[in-house]
Amino acid sequence: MESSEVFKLIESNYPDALKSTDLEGTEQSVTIDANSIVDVCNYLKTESELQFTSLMCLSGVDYEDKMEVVYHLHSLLHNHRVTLKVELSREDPKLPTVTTVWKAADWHEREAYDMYGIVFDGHPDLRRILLPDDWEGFPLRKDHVVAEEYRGWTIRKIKDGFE
Amino acid sequence: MSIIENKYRDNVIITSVDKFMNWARLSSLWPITFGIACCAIEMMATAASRYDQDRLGIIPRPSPRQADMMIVAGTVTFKMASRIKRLYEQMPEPKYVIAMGCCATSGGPYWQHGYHVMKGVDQVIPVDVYVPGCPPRPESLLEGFIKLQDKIRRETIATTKAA
Amino acid sequence: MDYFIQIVTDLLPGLDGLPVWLVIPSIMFMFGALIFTGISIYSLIILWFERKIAAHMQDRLGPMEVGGWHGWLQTVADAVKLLLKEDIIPAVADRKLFKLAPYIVFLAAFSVFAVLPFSDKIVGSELNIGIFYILAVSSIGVVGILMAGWASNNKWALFGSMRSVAQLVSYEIPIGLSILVVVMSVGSLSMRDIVMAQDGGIFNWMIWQNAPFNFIAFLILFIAGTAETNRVPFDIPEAESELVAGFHVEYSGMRFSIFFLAEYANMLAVGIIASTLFLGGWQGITGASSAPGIGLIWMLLKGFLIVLVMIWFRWTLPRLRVDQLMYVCWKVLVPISFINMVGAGIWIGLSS
Amino acid sequence: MPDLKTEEMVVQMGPQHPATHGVLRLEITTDGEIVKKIDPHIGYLHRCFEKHCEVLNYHQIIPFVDRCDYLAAMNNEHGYVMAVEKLLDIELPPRVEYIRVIMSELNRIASHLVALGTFGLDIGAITPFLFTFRDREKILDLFEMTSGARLLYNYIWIGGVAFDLPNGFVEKCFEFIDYFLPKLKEYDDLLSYNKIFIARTAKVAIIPPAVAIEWGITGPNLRASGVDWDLRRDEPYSIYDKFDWDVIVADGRVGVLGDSWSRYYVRVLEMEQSANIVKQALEGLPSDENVKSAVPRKVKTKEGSVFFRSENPRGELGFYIISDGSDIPHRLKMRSPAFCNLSAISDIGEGLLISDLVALLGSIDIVLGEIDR
Amino acid sequence: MESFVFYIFAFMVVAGGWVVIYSNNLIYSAFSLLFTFVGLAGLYGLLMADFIAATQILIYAGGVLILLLFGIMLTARKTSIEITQSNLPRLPGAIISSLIFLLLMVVIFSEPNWNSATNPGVKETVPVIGKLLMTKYLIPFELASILLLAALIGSVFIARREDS
Repeated sequence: MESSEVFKLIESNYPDALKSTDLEGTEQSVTIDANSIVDVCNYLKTESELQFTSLMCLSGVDYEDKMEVVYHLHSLLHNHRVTLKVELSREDPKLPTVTTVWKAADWHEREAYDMYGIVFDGHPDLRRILLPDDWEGFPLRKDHVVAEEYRGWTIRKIKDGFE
Repeated sequence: MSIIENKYRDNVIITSVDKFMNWARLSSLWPITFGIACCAIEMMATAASRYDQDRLGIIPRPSPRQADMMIVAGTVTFKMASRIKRLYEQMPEPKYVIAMGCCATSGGPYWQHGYHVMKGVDQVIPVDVYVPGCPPRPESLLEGFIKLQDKIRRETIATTKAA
Repeated sequence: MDYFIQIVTDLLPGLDGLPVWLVIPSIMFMFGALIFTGISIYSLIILWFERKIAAHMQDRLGPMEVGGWHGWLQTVADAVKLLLKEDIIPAVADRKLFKLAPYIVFLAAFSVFAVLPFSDKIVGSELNIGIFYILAVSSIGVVGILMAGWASNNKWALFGSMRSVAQLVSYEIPIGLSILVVVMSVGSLSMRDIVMAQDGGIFNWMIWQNAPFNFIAFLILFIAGTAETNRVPFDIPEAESELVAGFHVEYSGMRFSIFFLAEYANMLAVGIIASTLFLGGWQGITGASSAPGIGLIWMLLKGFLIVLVMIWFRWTLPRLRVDQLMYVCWKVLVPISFINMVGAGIWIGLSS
Repeated sequence: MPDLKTEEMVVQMGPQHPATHGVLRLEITTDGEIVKKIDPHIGYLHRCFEKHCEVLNYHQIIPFVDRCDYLAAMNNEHGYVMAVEKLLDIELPPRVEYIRVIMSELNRIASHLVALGTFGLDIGAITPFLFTFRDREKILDLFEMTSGARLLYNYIWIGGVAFDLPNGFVEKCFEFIDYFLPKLKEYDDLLSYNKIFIARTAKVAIIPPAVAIEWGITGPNLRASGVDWDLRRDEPYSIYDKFDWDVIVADGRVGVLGDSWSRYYVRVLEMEQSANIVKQALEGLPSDENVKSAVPRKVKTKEGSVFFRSENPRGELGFYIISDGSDIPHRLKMRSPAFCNLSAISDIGEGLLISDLVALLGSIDIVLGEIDR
Repeated sequence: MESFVFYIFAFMVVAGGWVVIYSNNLIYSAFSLLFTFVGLAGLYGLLMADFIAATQILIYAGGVLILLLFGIMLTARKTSIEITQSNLPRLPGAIISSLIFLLLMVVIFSEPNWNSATNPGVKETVPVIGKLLMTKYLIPFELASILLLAALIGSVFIARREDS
């Protein structure tokens, strides 16, 4: 099934959830309201025509003015894929977790939290995954400034005149 | 270093004892099986059939207590640094460290933007031999072993002379 | 022992004047020292052999540099280095037990050699319960291993020692049962009698008698002996990939080398016991020789051969899991050796 | 004695532990030898890959992609380069595609060889490890011939490859295939059908297909669970549809579907298929062409995003690239297969013995560089 | 020389026993039992009871002691090596043990034929023991084995009941 048909199905079933569709660019995607992402995902996974059984990828993205969480879904049975997006505010990025839908989301969401500080409500174990627990800041945010040192060790070691 | 160092002045007997002890130490350097990143694969290749580090009497030991040297094979991150320090402290004297690869030497390709990469393992533990390369070929590592052996050959248990 | 005493008194005629209570213990001590040196030298040689054999099985060369010709001094260098290492006692360990444990393990391995007949004359003590003594003494080592694992205060070490003890205690049973087969056919527990009963060439060796019971007993003894020495495929107490290094994970330097020595001493002991019981002991293929040195050479050769097979195992096979190990012992080896023993008894009863 | 309680014990496995294949740390709660709970801690090798992608241009990223999965650098490069090419719409000369496929498949064999060897090491067999490394060296020789490097190649470029195949490569490669295929029998004899090995791995740490899909497990691990899915066939990229080969799906030959032995043996059979593909690619290799004719001097992408997956030795490697039109990606997310495969371990590993946990870890074949990135 | 060896073994037994009773660390107590057992085996050996000596080591050091240590390690906190014990009921213990001691003394000295014999020399004891066990002491021997079997089955039963 083509992505556009999936988008139509979502639109007919969850008219409030759908915020916008992008059919033009290199990748077709649909933007979903943060509050209804779990419902939409549940629908996409269980609907017999769609059966998006696997969550391929969950990425956090930081645009200077907003945050985004991108879900790439895939159905092994029907061999089709779809891209969902959720837009969040930069100040308070928060959305419900989809770990209840796909267990695979567990570590992906922890990683997004680790790198961007996106909070997934209801995640069973939301803590840093790659960086140490006492690390400060979210390094993949565009405005992140790398600290001078960590636990007394120098992080940046840039000599004069070398950049 | 160990029990008898720095207690005697240099003399003929000490020199021959030195020779014997150093011979034993340099002939049986047991590294701790501890690979971190890409270099670990080349370290394994050095132990494997073609390069066969066993020719020099080098066999890996899994426990730091029974090891003589540590090959820091790969990128040292801040999360890992304290572990490396602890492993180093668990090893019995005399102990040696080979920093294998550019990452362990200076941070390597992650030197500039690696916010979580330690710029050289020598910030945490003293290093005896640096082996450059990304990753170093097994031949380089073998050369590193030989350099370390040369270094051990010059050791003495006599009181260090005023330099 | 008497033979040894005689040699020493012949060599040192002045000893006659000294009181007996001084002379005999010191000669005993000398004999012990001799055995100890022998075990150490043997361990160095067999270690070097093992590394060379392993290397050649794996398309490598093994030690080549140390000492010139094929790295023949490699293991000497290893030993010297281990003795020179810092002796670490972890801060959280139980110091007394931690220090004591390796000695107990080695003591158990070493005291077995007191009764092993290296040849017609070279034997520490000709106990008339020799083989039973070996069974008894070797069980002390278990306590040492448990002590080591506990005192290290390291979880991997504790796991290792628990596994090791369970393994050693279990595998003593098939060993005992398969020894019984030999004891029944000889009618004596004495090592000397057992060897003498196999007089007269290779076809009189115990392994061929009571067919097929003795042969099965030999196989069981060999398998269980491999397990008793913690060798692959039964090396779960020091499973490198699971428990790092098992019960001796916290030991360094000399204490570690004592564990090492004990392991190789145990291997040699198993080899010598198996060849004494089944392969004619110090007797050659054509029968016993009157020259004293020949017996020793035959004995070591046979022991060495069995150790070599153990080494071959190690570099070929994967390792078993802890429950499979118990399964092999209790559900395979013990029933087979029990049936084997009963069968041998009936056979002996019928044929006599 | 129903209320006799046994004490649970927390054991730290790693970061320095022979079975963790690098710097993984597992905090396991055990009851005796039985694992009750696993809490994996990763990130000990977090080398800020995605941050580097946001400051380096598309060409410069290739060496960093190499270093993510250092056992299958060619496959990683191939995947990344194809993702960028999709963004750029580049038409490739056929010879380039053939060379890329040859390299990827050779690297797949090399990677599987390491997986096999280290898995044997985990089970306690030392010699197979040295045998697989011996054969792997022969592949590394081929790579060294072409790219000059043994492990991290920087060979596949956007729009082409760095160098054309050197003289004599084709013959040497055929030679290798002829040498390698009989060796598979040797592994079977030494390890695969060894009684102890089967006892240790068959019916151990079973991953049912539903669980595998739920956790996003891909690659040989998924096929070992009986799911017939291979990107090279089902979403053909590059020129994989031109070759005649089979997707290996486990059949639970000695144990059940999805056990450690299946995961191991799928890799053995996959090596055979890869060798087949290499052979066909060598036979169909188009004659001399300029392999750099399509390499862009400066990568100018249009605005937009692309998500591209390729079949890595460890599973599906995905690259999600968001471009803002400059020569530096705005965001590059790498969906690393081992990351997803490993995330299932706390689910699957519960109730296993410690020895079985080691077998599980070895059989899912993780590379920490890729997990931590 | 024999008395010298005797004193060594006797010292091992007594010192081991002393540590068993007076050590605050339960593990020390258990491990020092090893010395007691080995010393006792040595004493048996001096009495020319070589079979009993070997059995003593095999059963007590290799079996009972290991069981004891396992019991302590598995029931106590595994994560700490300090397991303490207190020896509070000292007075009753002293009374009971002195009573037993007295009883033993009475038995020993009331035995009429208590003569010191000369060293009988090394004799093979195993056939004699075997014959006695199969003839004169057959019933006690069999009873003991049945008792052990019953204990074994009982313990297996108790351990298995947990599952059902």
